[in-house]
Amino acid sequence: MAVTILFLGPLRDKAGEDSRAVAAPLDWTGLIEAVGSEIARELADDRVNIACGGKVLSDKTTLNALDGDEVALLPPVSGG
Amino acid sequence: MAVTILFLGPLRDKAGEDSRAVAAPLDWTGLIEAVGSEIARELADDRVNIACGGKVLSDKTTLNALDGDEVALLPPVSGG
Amino acid sequence: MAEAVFEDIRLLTDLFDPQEIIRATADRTMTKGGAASFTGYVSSNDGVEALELSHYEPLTLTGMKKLAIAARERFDLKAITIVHRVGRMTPGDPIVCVAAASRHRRDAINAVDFCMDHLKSAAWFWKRELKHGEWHWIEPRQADHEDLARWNPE
Amino acid sequence: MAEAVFEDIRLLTDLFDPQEIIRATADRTMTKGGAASFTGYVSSNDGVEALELSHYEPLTLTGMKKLAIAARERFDLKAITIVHRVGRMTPGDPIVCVAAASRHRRDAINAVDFCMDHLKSAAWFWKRELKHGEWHWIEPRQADHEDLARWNPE
Repeated sequence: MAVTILFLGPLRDKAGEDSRAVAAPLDWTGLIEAVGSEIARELADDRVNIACGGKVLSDKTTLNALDGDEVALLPPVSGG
Repeated sequence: MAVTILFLGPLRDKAGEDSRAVAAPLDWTGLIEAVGSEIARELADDRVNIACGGKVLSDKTTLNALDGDEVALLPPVSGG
Repeated sequence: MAEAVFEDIRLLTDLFDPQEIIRATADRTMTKGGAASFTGYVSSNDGVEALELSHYEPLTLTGMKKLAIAARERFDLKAITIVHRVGRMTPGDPIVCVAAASRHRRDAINAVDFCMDHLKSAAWFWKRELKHGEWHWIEPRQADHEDLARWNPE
Repeated sequence: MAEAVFEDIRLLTDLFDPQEIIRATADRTMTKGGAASFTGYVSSNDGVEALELSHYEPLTLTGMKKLAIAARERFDLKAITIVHRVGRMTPGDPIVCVAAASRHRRDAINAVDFCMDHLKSAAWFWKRELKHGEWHWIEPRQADHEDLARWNPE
């Protein structure tokens, strides 16, 4: 098994795919390398959150995804 | 014709009738005399208003009801 | 803008359906935004068997219409509805329904809140409850004045 | 007290009737008080042809349930309902309906206001609009943060 990275909302368009499977384990540095430079720039934005295993991380740089985990990249929600 | 005094809400029970016809014209002193001492005591309460000809008087002591006018005695409205 | 606002102000002596009123208020908006509502029901607390609401007709509907105008001036509304029962009701019956539609959520919610707080000073209603076979007038309460004071911070 | 509260928290992929939801919320109260509601509709402003709402399922419903609990802790409620559409909608469709019932009018209205302000931080929704055949993501807006700040005056 592996770690599944999920691209949500507008990030899906930027990634060009819904999800990507990468090797486990996955930490913050590994994530940045795995997603490519455009998504990496988005992740640097404080308003972009990360959920791992269904929980939003209070500090996304502490990411430590294990085999089978889903890592969701959550851009800021839409207004209105 | 005459002036009709209307007893509304709880004042209806205290007056024992819905309305009473009295001779026109009717001013504040005349009203006090016409309604009896129990209702007169109620009228002294600032929260009891008077409408004449469908308009609430900002100063009820300026009452000047003419022939055909309806004088409504308005106790404070119920809470809740 | 004011002329495009849908307004429905009514005093009813018979049972009404709040859902029809809320739906009609929301439907009358040309481009949808949101609709807020509040419906008050006759309580069965403390063994209330019936509620009777009396009013002074020459003032009541006029007062409610003025209140709707005040709400339209204060908030950006597309529709405002104020419906009030009078006469005798039983527990569970709706007494009052205020609904407001607006492009802006806050305006719709605040207009409902504003109208509910002002209803008692805009219209003249007296209520009495039937408990154990006896009618009791419901007293005024201080909180009503505090409700009004919320809208005039000065 | 908390166990007697009726709670209905749902994510729906199909069209729903806000009136049924408001009615059910009001009906579940044992002794009637009042029911407040807000329903948001898909706007047809600026030539919007469709709206698509995506979400992250493991967080959304959990977030909505936590929000209902927060509302119950903060206000004296007898019923709280939060229903949200996801997927593709057309102008005029209801997107969200929040309804609250309470013995106290202010609690019912404030609970609706509170839930609407907190929905966006409790659940994760991303919206895009179809205009002239092209999809456009709707940006976040500053006012949402101000809406939240209303509930924490310190």
